[in-house]
Amino acid sequence: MSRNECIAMLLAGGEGRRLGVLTKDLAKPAVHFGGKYRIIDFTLSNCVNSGIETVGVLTQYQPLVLNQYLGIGSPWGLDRREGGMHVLPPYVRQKGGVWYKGTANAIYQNIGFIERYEPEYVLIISGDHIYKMDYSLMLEQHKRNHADATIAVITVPWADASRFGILSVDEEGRVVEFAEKPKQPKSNLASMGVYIFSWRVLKEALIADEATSPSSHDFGKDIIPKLLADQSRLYSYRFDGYWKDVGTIESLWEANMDLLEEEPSLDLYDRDWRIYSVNPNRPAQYLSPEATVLSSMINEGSVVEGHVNRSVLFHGVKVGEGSVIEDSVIMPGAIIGRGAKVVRAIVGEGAVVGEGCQVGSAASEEIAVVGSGDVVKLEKPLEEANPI
Amino acid sequence: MSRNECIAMLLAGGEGRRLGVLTKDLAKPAVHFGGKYRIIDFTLSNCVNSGIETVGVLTQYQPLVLNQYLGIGSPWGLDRREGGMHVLPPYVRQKGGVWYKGTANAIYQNIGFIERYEPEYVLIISGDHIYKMDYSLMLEQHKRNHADATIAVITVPWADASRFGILSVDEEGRVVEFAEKPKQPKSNLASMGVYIFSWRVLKEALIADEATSPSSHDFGKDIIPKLLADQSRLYSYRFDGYWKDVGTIESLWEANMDLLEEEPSLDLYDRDWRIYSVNPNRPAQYLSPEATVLSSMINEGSVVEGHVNRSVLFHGVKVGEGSVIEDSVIMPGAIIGRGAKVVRAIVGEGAVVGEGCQVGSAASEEIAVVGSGDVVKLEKPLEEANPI
Amino acid sequence: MKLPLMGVINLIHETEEMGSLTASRCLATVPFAGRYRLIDFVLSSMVNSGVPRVAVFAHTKFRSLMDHLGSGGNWDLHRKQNGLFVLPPSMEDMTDFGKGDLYQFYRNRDYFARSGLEYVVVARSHMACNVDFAAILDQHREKGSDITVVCKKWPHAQTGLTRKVKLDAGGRVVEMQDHFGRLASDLVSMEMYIMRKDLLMDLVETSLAQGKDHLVRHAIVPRLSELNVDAYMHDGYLGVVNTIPSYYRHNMELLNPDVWNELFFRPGPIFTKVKDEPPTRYRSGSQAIHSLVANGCEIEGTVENSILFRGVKVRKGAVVRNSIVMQNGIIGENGRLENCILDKEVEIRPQQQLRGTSEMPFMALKRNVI
Amino acid sequence: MKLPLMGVINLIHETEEMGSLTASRCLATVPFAGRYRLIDFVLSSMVNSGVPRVAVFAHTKFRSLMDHLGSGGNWDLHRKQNGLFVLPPSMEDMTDFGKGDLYQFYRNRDYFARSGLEYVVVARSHMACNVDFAAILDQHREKGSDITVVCKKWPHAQTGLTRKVKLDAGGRVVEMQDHFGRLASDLVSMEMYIMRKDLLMDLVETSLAQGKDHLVRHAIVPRLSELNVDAYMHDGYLGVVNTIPSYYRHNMELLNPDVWNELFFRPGPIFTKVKDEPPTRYRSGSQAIHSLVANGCEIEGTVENSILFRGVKVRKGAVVRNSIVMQNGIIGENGRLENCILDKEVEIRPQQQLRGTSEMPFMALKRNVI
Repeated sequence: MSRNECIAMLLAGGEGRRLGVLTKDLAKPAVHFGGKYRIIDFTLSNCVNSGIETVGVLTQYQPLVLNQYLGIGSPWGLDRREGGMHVLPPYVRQKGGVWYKGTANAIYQNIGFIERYEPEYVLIISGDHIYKMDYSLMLEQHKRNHADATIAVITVPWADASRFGILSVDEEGRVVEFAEKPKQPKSNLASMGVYIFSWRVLKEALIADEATSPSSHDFGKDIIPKLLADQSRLYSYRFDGYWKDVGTIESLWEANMDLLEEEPSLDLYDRDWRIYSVNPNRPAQYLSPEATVLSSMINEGSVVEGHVNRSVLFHGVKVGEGSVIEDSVIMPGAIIGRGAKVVRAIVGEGAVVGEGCQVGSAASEEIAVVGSGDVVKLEKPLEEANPI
Repeated sequence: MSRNECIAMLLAGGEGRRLGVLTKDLAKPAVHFGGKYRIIDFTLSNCVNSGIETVGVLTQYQPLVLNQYLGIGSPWGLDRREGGMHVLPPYVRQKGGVWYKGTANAIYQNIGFIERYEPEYVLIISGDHIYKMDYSLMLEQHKRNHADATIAVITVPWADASRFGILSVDEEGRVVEFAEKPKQPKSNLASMGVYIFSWRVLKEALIADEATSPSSHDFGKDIIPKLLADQSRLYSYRFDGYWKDVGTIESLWEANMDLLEEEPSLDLYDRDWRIYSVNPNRPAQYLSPEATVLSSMINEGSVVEGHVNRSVLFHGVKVGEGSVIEDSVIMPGAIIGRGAKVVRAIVGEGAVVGEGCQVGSAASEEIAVVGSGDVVKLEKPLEEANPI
Repeated sequence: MKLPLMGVINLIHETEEMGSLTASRCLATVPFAGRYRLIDFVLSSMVNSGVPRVAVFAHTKFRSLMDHLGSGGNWDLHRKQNGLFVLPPSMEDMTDFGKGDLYQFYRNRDYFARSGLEYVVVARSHMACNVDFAAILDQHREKGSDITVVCKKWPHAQTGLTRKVKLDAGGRVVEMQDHFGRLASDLVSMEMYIMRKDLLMDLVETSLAQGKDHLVRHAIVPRLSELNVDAYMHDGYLGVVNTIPSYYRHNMELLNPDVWNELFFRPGPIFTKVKDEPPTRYRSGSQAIHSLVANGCEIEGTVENSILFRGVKVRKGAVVRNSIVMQNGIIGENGRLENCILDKEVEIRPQQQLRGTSEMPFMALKRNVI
Repeated sequence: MKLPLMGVINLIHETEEMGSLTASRCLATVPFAGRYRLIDFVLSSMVNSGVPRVAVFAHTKFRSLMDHLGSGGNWDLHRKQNGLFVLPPSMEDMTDFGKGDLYQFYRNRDYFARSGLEYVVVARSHMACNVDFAAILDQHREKGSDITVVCKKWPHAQTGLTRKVKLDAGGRVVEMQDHFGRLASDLVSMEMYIMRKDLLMDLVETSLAQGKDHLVRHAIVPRLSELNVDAYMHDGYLGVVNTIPSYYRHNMELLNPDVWNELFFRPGPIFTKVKDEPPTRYRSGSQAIHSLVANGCEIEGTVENSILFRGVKVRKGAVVRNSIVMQNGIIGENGRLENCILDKEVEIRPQQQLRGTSEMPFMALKRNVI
């Protein structure tokens, strides 16, 4: 195996419970986003665009769709002869099988994989977040600081701070305090869950943590506090771009809507930092003579015969005549029947909203959700309900 | 997903305990064989050559090397847009994770995968066996018989029969009795662990078996006896080619030696039934002016400066000056030092037999084994022990 | 299912009047329908039908072809056995370029001999259609034909150049004439010919020995009375794309959703080289109707009855009507296009107005700024 | 590590006297060393050094080249960005074939412009060597050279055709002559030229404008006094393979294990197109010494001082000595070869005896039965 200065370990085992029906048969990193992508495309593309071409993807929950999606990494250019992308599910050893017990334990169980590449640094990221980030700049700073670990941080509104891991740093950016979801946050610098470790330090910490009981074997709850207690050189790396944890229906919807702003802070059209994805093989989208489309994003293979406003349509979506879609996200292959109305909603992959049905409403606080493959229909078909 | 008449499910979770140090970090299907191959190459190549291009590979034990080896199936031409090869490790569902409990349970847990392809027939095979077989002929017979299940059988010596699943069949080949490892075998027709099921029948049987307690959830122990008891149409399919379960050191060694016969019954040189494999990128093998090579197979990138007789050398093996290798199998990258002697032995991947050392002997019953990466050396270096 | 049929997509003797669209590319790689190249249709049809081995007889200007096809992975033709083979003329002999297609078959006789497949279909790249070769081969075998020609009823006056065909009552081809011929018939050849491999090689060698070098004109047409040449009637959509009016017309026909569905999905999907483009973005103020729009576009203006390829930008106030805009075209603010075809990477300056007719659209050359 | 360097493997103006070995293939794809093609060496060197983008300027007889290179996956050059590009001459203009390499650079100026890489190395396919371009680029930048020429000390009379080079005390190139020149020097050019991309494009345009069309002869040699052209000394093995004696000699040199190790492993491994061949089988009675043997061979006879390519069969009693046998050759029972080069798929009949000399080996044409 060749020597790699820095390799990435991508945690993709998340179940994404709060995404409900959207993650029933799907790991969270495989959830659709942005008209074409799955969430994990962003971190994988970040790796490639940052020049990191060895990526271990740790899977555990419902990995079937995710595995098939990832393949050997060709869509991201990660099908390399050496390095490249490797999917790392939990497995059975001579002493028996052990599921991943926490984020740190997942990495611990794959120390053997990491050591094959003899890296100096290991980047730990999660497949749950939407952002574009050049990890090579973070690595440069890590090296300049002679840091043991560098944690990417972002400024969050004070009101939200208690939902995050919060760091206090000195004027040089060195971490002086870390609190996981503090009730009284002392700072509004939140950890993005993006870490660069010097491998020597991380390996020691993982081995020590594994021997510790009780431990939740988690980076935020165990590894970082322990390193801090040991006076290790922990630094923060400030990131000021777009970053979003799309862990809830609300935030998934919001992140999609963010793309529709006049000047979205997450630019998908930047040719120098492409987000790679598995490309569905579909014809160009068709807009009928009656269609209207405003402030929206639409992907290949869709057919629009109705009215679409401030919405994101994935590939292969059908929007029937006279239907109205507003402030909504319509996932791949979903069908919106004639005269249907979808407002402030997420319609899952392959779902059907029957003729004349209404999903969601502008007045509602909540985002309506139609689960993947679900069918919404009127008690009576439209023809009978509203005879022409 | 497209419709497939027959898809294959390949059981590759075997630990191969009896292969000892050779399967320490390796699933049995990933064990090296025949100078170039890994055991699983044979079943994968059989599938492709039989026209079966959708293969689920069920992994569980130490799958890291196996996963990396399999990739997305390109070496076997199984990287297809639809179907192709899919690695299926156990995973965590909403109700928690379950390891595969037996061969039948492994298939049961992947009913969802199978149903995506809507197959009429499912071929169940194991990645532990060395043989070349055209499954399409077996499928034809299965269809002609309107069978519920067809079991490939091979005639074994009566003395060995009690080590196998033994079938008694009537004159039409229909199975009338099945006994797993019977003490008093009634026949010498042994099951090869190659089954074709009509999927409808198998699915029912799997669901019924899953609900049965106690059950070892195994094809040979549970599914086949149950179907037989239910008067299902079980037929045998006679195979008379080479077939070997390389489950022990002895049989692995033997199977390699079988390749060196004047007319080996397993022909690796048949261009119409190629055995595909991941090709190591190494230069042509080099034989020095002092080398002698007789009745042996040698792979790319090896350097032979000693004497090789009735042996199989994998890629990148170095055979030092004056050394002797007889009746042995030398796995990839192993180094045999100057003046060393290796007789009736298997030398594992990357192992080193130091200068002047001896491994194995012609007189010994047992096959000597040097574990992968192990180093055998003299107490004192050869120069000191035998000053020139 | 794998068919015992190998495909040849023959780019030699392409009849075309495509003007600047084929100035730097061969007919096979003319962009079509928003994200495809012409060759995608016959190639995808072959793949979907189970044709396991496809040769492309490249002729001239095939760099774009090599770039587009790569190793065939996008069509699932990167295979251990069989797969895709691009066979250019041999460069050592310049006179090869002037020679007919039969020479190319002859030069590649090893290629044909090596394959164990029993039948060959020789096709062309400029038929926009979605064809099931399995059904054609079935008819060929059932009827015991020597050669089967895929034909299409074509009752209207058409814009593309096609060979006309006349059948007898039993569906046998009794006459076939080039597009400039005077044969009165409402049936045209889709230039797909199925026959046994040994018959093809026999025709190749016999005809060359007689000093003839053109497969259809010299080897098939003169043998219509001697061989059983039968027609297979294609039901689905057909676009014959080898003139500028036919290019324009058949693009525009895709704005009929029935045609769109038929051409792109039935019997199978059409594959092409994938590109990593984001979805298309419609901004506030955009007005896009009755159009086909590929990925990666940004629409701020008005688009009507038009085909936009990948990455096209229509700026504020711009109007694109009855036009075809290829990859990465930019229509500047308040620009106005009517009946135009813009080749790749054309930039239209703000306020600029361009207008052609549907018979003779305004043609803009690749990478021009107008 | 990715270098800011793009590679060009230039197959235009190949100087070669390879006889039948290049009758149906270009020099770049002449089989070498048991399982490689000549181009593998420079291509693998580029890949191992971190050159992310490689163009091959194909010229004539490049079908074997396309087949060998495919989409570049075997060299890890199937990439989303950059990767491998085979650029043939444009077929629309036959006169292109007669034009110099500077025209090809000019025609492909877009290709160069599109890449953000700062430096270009222009190399050839016939140097059997294993080179670290990162070290060469380092020297180029440290010395502030305009052009760096990779050179090799070459004290003996040699069999290949090389350009000779003379340096001043500081390592600057002061003279360079074609192989037929009379310059007395023990230094030869390995035909690898590194320079900034903008300097290359400048040389291309300036020279073409002056009516010159040959990169080394017309653009570099006349500017030796005006530009800083420095030599980089290559320490490792070099085989210059462009004549039959040099082909024979450099194959045979690989029977020296030091050369074998140096060429194939240092600094990186040499990649080639993979084939699914089983290991080689030595039967009882075989006698094989001092030879290089590729996979898939079956040896029943005697092999000495020879190079066997993949799938060669040496039958009982046959003797192969001081010979090179390419892919799938068959030496019948009791056949005898001495100082022979058999092209691919040659069959030697039983009892047949063939013999050449090391200066002029017996050459057997592809697919012959002798």
